[in-house]
Amino acid sequence: MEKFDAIVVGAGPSGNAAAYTLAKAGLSVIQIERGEYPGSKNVQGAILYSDALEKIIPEFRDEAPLERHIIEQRMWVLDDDSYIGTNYRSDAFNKAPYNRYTILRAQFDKWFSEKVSQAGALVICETTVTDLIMDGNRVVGVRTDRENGDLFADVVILADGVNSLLAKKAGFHPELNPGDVALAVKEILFLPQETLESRFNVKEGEGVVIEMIGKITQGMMGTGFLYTNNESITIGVGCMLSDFKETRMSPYLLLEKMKAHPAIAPMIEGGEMKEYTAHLIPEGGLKAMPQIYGDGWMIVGDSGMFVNAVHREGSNLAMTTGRLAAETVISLKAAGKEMTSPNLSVYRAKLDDSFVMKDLIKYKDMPGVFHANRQFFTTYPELVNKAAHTMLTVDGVDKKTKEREIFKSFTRSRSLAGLVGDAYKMWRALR
Amino acid sequence: MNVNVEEKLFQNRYKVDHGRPHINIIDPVVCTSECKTQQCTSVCPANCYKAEGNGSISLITDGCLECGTCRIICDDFKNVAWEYPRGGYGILFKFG
Amino acid sequence: MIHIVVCIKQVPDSAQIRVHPVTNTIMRQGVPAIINPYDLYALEEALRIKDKFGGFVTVITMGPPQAENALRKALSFGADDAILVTDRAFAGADTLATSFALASAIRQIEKGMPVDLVFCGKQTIDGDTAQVGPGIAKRLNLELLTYISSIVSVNTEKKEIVVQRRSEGGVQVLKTRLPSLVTMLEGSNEMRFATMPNMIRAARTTVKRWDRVAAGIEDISKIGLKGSPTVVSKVFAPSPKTVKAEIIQTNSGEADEMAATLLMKMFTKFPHVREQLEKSAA
Amino acid sequence: MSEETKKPAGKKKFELDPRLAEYRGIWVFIEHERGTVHTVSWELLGEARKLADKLGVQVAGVVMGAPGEDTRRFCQEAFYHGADHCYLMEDLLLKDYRNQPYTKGMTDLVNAYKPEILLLGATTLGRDLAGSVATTLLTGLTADCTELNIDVEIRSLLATRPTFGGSLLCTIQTLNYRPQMATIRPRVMAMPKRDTSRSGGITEHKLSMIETDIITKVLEFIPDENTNKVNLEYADIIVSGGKGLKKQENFQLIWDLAKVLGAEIGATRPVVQSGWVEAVRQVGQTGKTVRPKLYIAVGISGAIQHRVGMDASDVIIAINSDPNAPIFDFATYGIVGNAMTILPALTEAFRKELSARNAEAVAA
Repeated sequence: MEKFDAIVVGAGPSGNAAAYTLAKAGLSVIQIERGEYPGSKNVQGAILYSDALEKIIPEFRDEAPLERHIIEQRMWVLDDDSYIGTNYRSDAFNKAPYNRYTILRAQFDKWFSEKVSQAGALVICETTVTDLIMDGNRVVGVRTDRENGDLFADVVILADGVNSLLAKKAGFHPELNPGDVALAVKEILFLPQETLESRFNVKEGEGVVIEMIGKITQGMMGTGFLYTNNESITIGVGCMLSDFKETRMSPYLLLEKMKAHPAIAPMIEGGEMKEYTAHLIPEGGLKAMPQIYGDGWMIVGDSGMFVNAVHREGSNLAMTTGRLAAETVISLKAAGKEMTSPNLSVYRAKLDDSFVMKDLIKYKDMPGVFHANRQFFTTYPELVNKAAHTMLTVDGVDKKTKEREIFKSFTRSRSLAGLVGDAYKMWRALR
Repeated sequence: MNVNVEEKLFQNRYKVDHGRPHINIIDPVVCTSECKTQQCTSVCPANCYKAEGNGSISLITDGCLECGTCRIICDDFKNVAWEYPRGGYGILFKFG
Repeated sequence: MIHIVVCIKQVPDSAQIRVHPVTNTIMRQGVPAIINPYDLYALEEALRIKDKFGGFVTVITMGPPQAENALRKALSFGADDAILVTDRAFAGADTLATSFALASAIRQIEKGMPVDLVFCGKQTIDGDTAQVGPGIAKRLNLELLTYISSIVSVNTEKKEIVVQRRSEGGVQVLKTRLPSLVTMLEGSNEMRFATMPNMIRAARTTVKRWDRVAAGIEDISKIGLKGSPTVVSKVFAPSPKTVKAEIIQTNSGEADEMAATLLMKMFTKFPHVREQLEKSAA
Repeated sequence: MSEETKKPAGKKKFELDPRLAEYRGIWVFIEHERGTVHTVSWELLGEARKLADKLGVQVAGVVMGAPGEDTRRFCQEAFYHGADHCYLMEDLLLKDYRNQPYTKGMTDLVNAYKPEILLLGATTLGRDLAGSVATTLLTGLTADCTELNIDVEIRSLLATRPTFGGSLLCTIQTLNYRPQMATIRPRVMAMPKRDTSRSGGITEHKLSMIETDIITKVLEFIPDENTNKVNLEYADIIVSGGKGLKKQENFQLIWDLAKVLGAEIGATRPVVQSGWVEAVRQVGQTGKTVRPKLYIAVGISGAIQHRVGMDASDVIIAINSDPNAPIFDFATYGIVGNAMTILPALTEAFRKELSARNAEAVAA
C-alpha cells in the first residue's frame, strides 16, 4: 500500500490551505473530501479576509471567484420595529488591494481546491473518512467508506470542520457543549445586479456588510447579518445552541421573523430564494479549545475551535492554522524528524506567535460575559432604540428633560450598578 | 407566523442515500418516556424530527443540512447517533 | 476480451433549474454540472459486462473542456480509458450533428481496438431527445437496441447478445449480433460505489483530448451549428397551473354518494381513464 | 442543444431550398401492437388535420404490419380519425416491431412519397423508430413534443417540448431539411371525433427486404402482468398513500383499492421512512417521477417535494381531511374527508362500475 507524506481530511479553507502548502513544498499529499465537489458541504456568511489567503496564494485576487469588496460596514441594534446604528463607509476601502470580500463558498472552495490539485495534491472527493487508523497512540492513517479505502501517511491533518467527528471518536476531545457553539441559518436571495446596487448605494464590485444585534434574536445570545454579493444577498441569523435548546425556538422561524422586520424587509424585497443553509460555528473561544496535535495528527480550522466570534472571523484563522500546520510538517520533514507529539508541538508555538492565539487569548472571556449577561441582547437594544426615538421626536419637550427620561429608562430597566458593571465587564473582556 | 420549511428545503440540492439514514435515534423509548423537552423537534433547522402526537418522535433525514445541532442539544440523553452520510451523498450546497 | 464504448454527457442538474413561482422567470444560478443520470445506467451495465467477461471500457464524451470532470468520474467507477472530444467547431450541435461527431470519434477508437458494444443512456435530461444513440448506431451500422432493461446474456465467442427491451405493456426479448448499440433504461441497475484505488487512479489519469481532426472529422458542414437541422427558436417557462381541484360535494355528504359522484364526473370528462381502468382491472 | 434562445438563422429572408419544395403533406405513423392501435396515433391524426388545414395539404396515415385484416381495418380507422390517405406496407417481416425493417420501410416510403412533416407518438416504439429514420434521412427530429404549430409563411413546423426536466419549454424548428419530424407525447393532443362517413385512398408499397437481411430476432414477449416488479414510472394507474393514513394497518385500504383498479402503489417520503412500504414506491423529489393516467393521493398533503414527482399525471384524485391541504391546489378532483370511510366507499364504487362493465363485455 502506498504511503503518503500527509493526509488532509476535508477541503474547506483550513484543509485547502494545509494541502496547498504541503503540495507546493513537494510533499506527497492526499486530501479527502466527503462532498460531491469541494465546497458542497461548506457554509459560511461569507466574508473573506485577504490577509490570510494572501500569505498562501499572493495572486488570488486575479483568479479567485470573489463577489464584492466591502466598502461599508453597518452595525445595527434592533428593537421590534426600529433600529439604531452606525455606518462606516470609506473610499479608502475602494483602493486596491482590497481587504475584505464577500464570497460564495461553494464556488470559492472549488477554486481553492483546483489550486490544490495544480500544486500536486491528490484530491479525492465523495469520500467520507470514517475512522483514524491507530498504531498504539499514534495516528498512522485514515479509514474511508470506500472499498480498499485505508490510506496511510506520516501525519494526518484533521480539517473536518466544526463537528470534528474523527478527533472525538479517537478520544482526542469530548463532544461539543451547547454553550460553545452557535447555530446559524441563512438564505441566499437573488436580485438583479442593478436593483441591488441602487438599493445599497454601491457601484459594481462594491459591497456592504450589515451586522445586527437586538430583538431579532428573541433574547437569545446571537447576531444577524446581511451581506451583498454580486447579484444576491446573503441574510442570516445565529444564536448559541444552548439558548436554542432552552427556548426551543425554531431557527427558520427566527430567520423569517428577522426578514420581516420593517428595517430589513425593504432591503430584500423581491429576492428569489435559491438556497437555505444551516451550520454550526464554534464560538467557545480559547477556553473551549481542544488539544490540537498529538502523535501523527494535528487539528486545524473549525474543528479546533479557531473562531473569533467577537470579530466574526473564522476562515482567516482556518487558513492560517492550515498553513502553519503544513509549515510545521514541512520543516520536520526537511529536518528528517518524525511526526511525534513533541515534534509537532512546534505547531502550537507557531500559533502562539500568530494573531490566531493572540486574538483568542484577548477575547477568552467574551463568551462567558455574554452568556451571563442577557441584557446585551434584550434590554439594551430596546433601551437605545427608545432613547433614539425620544431624542428624535420633536414634541415640545426640551432636550434636557428628554435626556433625564432616557437615563431613567436605563436605570429603571437595569440598576446604575448594573450598567456600570456591564461596561466594566465589556471592557475587561475586550481588553 | 407560519413558515413552511419544506418550501425552503426544496430549493436545496440533495443526493439521498436511500435506505441508509446517517442519523439514528439510539433508543426511541428515551424520547417518548424520558425526554420531556424534545427540543430536537423545534430546533432542527430542517425540521427532520417530528413529534408524532403520541409522545414519540420520528426522524426523516432526507432534508438534513448536516449541521450537527440535534446531536449536540441532546446532551442530556445522548440519544442521537450521528455520522456523516456516505461520500457524495446528503446535502450538496450550490452556494454555501 | 470485449471492448465497450460508453457515451456519456455532462449536463446541468436540471432538477435544480427552477422557475420562480411569482415572476415565472427562469432561475439558472448555481446549477451544477453532473453526468447525465441515464448514462450512469449505461456505464454500470458496461462495467458489469467487463466484470463478467473481462474487457476494456472506454468512455467518451463530446463537450466543453470542463466535461473532463464527468470523464474522470467515469474512470473512478472503473472505466479504463477516457476521451474528451472537444473543439469550438462542435458548438451549437444538435442531436444529428452530435451523433455524427461521436460516430466519427468511435471509428477512431476502433482503429486501436475493435468495438463490440456501444452503450448510451436512454436520453439526456437537458435535451431528452433520445436520438444520439440511434444516430450513432445508424452511422456505424451497429444493431440498435433501445430502452434495454436487462442484458440477458452476451456470447463473446459467437458475438451474440440477448436483451430485454421495454415496449408498451411488456418487454421484448431480443437476440442480435455484436457489434451493437444499447441504450439502457433507467432503474435497470444501480451505479456502484467506486473503490479507493479506482478513485486514486482516476485522479492521476490524464484524460485524452481530441479535437475535430483527432476525432477524424474532415467535413465541418456535418458538425456544430452547420450540421444541425434543428434550431431552438424559443426557450420559455410554462405558464403556471392555476386550476384548483373540483371538490366533490353531495347533499348527504355520505362517502358512498361522493364516490359515485366522483366516478361519474371523472368518467364523463376523461373517458380514457375509464378505458385504462377497464384494461388494468381486467 | 443550446440553452440560449437563438433566432432561427435569417428568419426574415428564409427561403426553402427548391429541391425540398416538392415535399408536401403531413404523415402520421399509425402505431399498433398486438391488434390495437395506440391511441396516440388517433390523437396525432386530429392534430395533423389542424396543421394540414393551415398548410392546405393532405393528411396521410402510415400503416405497417404483417398482412391480414388488421392493417386494412387500421387504414379505415385512420380515415375515420382524420386521414385523407393511407400508405400501407404489409410484410411478414413487420409482424413484431423491430428497428431494422421498420426503419427501412419508413425511409423508403418517405423517399418515395416525400411528406413535409412526419409525426410519431413518443412511445418507446415511436421514439426508437423516429431516431433511426431521422438519422437515415439526415433530417431534424424534435422528440417528446407537447405542442405543435405552423409558421405558415415558411411552412415550418414549430414543435414545442419540455426541457430541463420539464421546468422549461422550448420551441424547435427544422428549417432547411425535410421531412420535419417530431414525436409527440401521448394524451397531450385532443382525441378527434370518429367520423365514419370519412374515407380515403390507400397506396400500397412493398418492403424491399428479406428476413435474412434482419439481424435482430424477437425471441419472446413478456407482458407486464406476468412480472411482479414494482414499475411505478411506467404505471398507468397509481394509488398513493401519505402519513394522513395515521397507521400502517390503515395502508391496507390503499392495497385494497389498488387491487380493484389493477394499480401500482405509491407513497410519500414519510410513509417510506416509517417502513410501511418499500423505498422503490416513493414518489417525489427524492423518489420516482411518475406520469400515470390516474393518480389517487390519499392522506397526502401535497408538499412541493411530493408534488414535483406526480403533478404531470393526467387526472389526480385527492382525498384529505384538511380542506386547506396544498394538494387541492393542483389535483383534478378533491374529496375532503376521512380516508378511513371514503377509501372503502371508493373501492366499492370502482368495483361495481368496473365489474358491471366487464360483465357487459362478457355478455357481448
